Amino acid sequence: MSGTDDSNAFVPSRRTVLVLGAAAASTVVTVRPALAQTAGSVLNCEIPVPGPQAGGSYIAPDGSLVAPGTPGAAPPLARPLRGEEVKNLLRSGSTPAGVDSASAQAYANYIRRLQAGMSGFTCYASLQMPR
Amino acid sequence: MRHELALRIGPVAFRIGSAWRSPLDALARLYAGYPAPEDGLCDFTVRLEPERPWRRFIRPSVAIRGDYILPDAAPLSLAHGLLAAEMGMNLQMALGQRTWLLLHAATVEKDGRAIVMTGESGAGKSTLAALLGERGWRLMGDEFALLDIGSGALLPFPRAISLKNGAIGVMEAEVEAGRFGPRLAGTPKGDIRHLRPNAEAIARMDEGAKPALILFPRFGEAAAVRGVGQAEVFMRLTQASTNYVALGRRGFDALTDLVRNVPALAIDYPDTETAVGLIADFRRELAA
Amino acid sequence: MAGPAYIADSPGAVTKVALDGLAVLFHEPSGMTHIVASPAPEILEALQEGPADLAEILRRLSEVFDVEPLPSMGRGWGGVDSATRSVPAAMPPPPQPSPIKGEGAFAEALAARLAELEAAGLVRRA
Amino acid sequence: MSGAALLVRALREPGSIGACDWNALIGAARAEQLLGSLAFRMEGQAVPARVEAIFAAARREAAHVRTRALWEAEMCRRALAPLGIPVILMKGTAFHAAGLDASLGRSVGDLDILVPRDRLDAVEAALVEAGWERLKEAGGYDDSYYRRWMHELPPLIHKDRDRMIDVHHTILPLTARPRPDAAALIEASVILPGTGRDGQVAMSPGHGFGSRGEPNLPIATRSGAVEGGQHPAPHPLHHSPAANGPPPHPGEDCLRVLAPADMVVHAAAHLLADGDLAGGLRNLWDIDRLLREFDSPDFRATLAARARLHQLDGPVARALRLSSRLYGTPVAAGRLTLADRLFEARLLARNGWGQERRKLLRFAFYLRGHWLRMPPLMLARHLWTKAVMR
Repeated sequence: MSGTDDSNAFVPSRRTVLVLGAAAASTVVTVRPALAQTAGSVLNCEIPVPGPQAGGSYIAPDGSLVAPGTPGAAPPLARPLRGEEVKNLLRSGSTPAGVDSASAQAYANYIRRLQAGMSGFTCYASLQMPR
Repeated sequence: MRHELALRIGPVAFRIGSAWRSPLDALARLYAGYPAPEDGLCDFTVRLEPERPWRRFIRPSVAIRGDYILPDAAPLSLAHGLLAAEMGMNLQMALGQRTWLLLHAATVEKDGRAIVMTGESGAGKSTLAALLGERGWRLMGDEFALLDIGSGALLPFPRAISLKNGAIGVMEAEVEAGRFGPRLAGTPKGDIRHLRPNAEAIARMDEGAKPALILFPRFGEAAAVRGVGQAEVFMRLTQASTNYVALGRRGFDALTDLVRNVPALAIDYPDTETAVGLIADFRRELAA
Repeated sequence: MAGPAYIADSPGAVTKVALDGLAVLFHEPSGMTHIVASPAPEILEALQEGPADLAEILRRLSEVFDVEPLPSMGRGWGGVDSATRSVPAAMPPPPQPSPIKGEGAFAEALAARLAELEAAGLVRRA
Repeated sequence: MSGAALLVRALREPGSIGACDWNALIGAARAEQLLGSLAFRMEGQAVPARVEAIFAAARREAAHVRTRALWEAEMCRRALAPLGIPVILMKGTAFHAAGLDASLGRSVGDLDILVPRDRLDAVEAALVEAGWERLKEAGGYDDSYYRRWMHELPPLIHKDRDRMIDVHHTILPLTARPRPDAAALIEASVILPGTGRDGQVAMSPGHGFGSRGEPNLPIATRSGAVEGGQHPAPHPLHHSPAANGPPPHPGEDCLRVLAPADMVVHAAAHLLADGDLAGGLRNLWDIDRLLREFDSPDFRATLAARARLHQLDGPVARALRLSSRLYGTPVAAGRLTLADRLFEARLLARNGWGQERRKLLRFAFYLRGHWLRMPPLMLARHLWTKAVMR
């Protein structure tokens, strides 16, 4: 494709079929600041589960925070998870040392729900490809 | 700060301050032969300091701080202080670099043509660049490529190469012992040993090169080469750049120019020697 | 089909570079880069004539293209040059062909595209 | 000289900086979020090449910062336009949107807006509808604390743009002793022309902001008249709030900023009546720039009256004294008190490596920050709950 003739790139010279696409499809991807690839070189990170703001809360299987002692919920982790442990947990489901698999799923879901500004978010973001 | 050291690597100057002496001693040995910044003027400040005041003495732990800081960063043990200094410099570049478009990529050059190799960690680009740097190519950098926005040239940033686990043995067989830093066992990323680039890479650290090929190497697969479409290259390079968004329009112009003017290939390789052979073939084709 | 009318930025606000059938847009007012696939660039183009609601956008597109709500069997994702396009890894997979056709399908598909463009800030309500 | 003191001297008198510890100056400026402002102040001064490159990059980045800040404001405007309420930009975004001198190189983090308190729920719902998400756990202690006692909603963050918005309904926590008149703030606010439905282009970069940042964005007063704002004519924001017209137009879809005197009152409240003075040098720099730009006999009288109205005459007077002391702001501010000297020392507690110094003093101001926000019993309960949660 010629790189310079941009202005006419989408003006067809003959009638072309234009497909609008399914409602759930996506045709716009926005470039976001990316730290993921460099994270290994810049950051040795940890994620507390849960963050200090919610210390003592239990973590429900869906990752939400619930009152201490809620049946079926996982207790808070005594130590933060290291970046490598989080990566393995999220990518292959392998459980961190000393954690049963049901709790590990709850912790994984908690981490997936982290948002910017919450403790552990930059660590989580650095382990992911940009959304 | 109690101890400090200034270093210039290509166009970027750092000052590193530390509460302890040992990380800076290790850094000075590793970067022997590098120039000092002119008049001591530095672009970035790195600080290695105790997380809490008493942690300078009791179970010393090195927090990585500086001009730019990430929350959630965990401290390293003092035994890994050299790694902390290296990560501190990387962190300043990743978060604070606003002059050049920064790509997370290794770069080697021959006859004025540069090959940019990028990919996720573990793709083997560091090892590949280190080995090419000993086999007749000039190593421009194993971690960050700096794209000059006006000229489209790549600038060298020949930091010490960070070798991990298996790559350490590969390079120990290739390079004299005096260019290695200490072996750092049991870091959060496994075993790490730093390697000082050779004398040519350091002597020519102010000499840029035109990008001639963008490579997306992937280690551990049967040898294969495929072309990569421009849109995919653009997307992958924005994901490899920490400052693309912050550079605004200038970043857009520089990156679209690069993508339209430089061919790109993805290569799979089962071992480093195979990749070195493939890259030698590319070079002949580019020269032809 | 009365509904909200949409406006796109003036051409000077967006720099477009075509790469392999996709377009990379630099949007000056936001400083953001968007990678867009068909039919997003065509919709933005159609809005250059002025504000328009869904029906009017569809009419403008139909003047230039044979508009279909969903890809027919055997056709790739999107309409323009789909045969030669390489889809980047980070783009979503092509939508599955569906038997739904008719007015509603056009409106639904176009509304989804406009919602994406609006969320990205590339079009706004008039 | 501490890094912060060197930074203050460079900002006040750029020409006085000859051979200095440039590394310390830049380190302190980055740590205080003032590198952009410093880079504009030092423009045209003879500085070493590497330093000039750092300043040039900072000036370029400032343009991008401005674009992102104004874009966030515009996306917020689009989300809230259907509500037809006055939406008032505050702090950094407001300085940029109004093209004020204070915006030169000014960093902007969160978007701060002020809206009528009785529309908070509708505002929050509209923002959530447009892609902003709650940061704090809904119904948790922090969330409830915010809703009951704070002057703002719990922070929201946009899911795609990763930017935070602070939605205020007044300028101090409800627990603080001064009670600013939020209705008067809104009543006196000034419309930014070109921010309505069809005027988005006016918010784009390059408009209202010359290469040296002369404010040239015409500002309409509430009555809707657009007044000439070309430099060097007096800035239209100089009009006293009393000159404004009828109450907010129903169906309004444009953005506003606070009236000039209220802007200064808010900046002083933010610096001195709330929080622990961390990053205070930048907030004080805002005050210096605003005072210099707005200064006139009328303005001084209006500022005094508005400070009294909002029960913030003490903080405003102290802000003037500190600004005059540190940045040489030409205002009749009076002598520094003993307490002022503690504030000065707190503001300058940063060395040339960017590290904070004077731990005890900073801790004292941390306690003061909480003290200002809360009655003693409530403070004890708050700190207790926070400590137990840790």
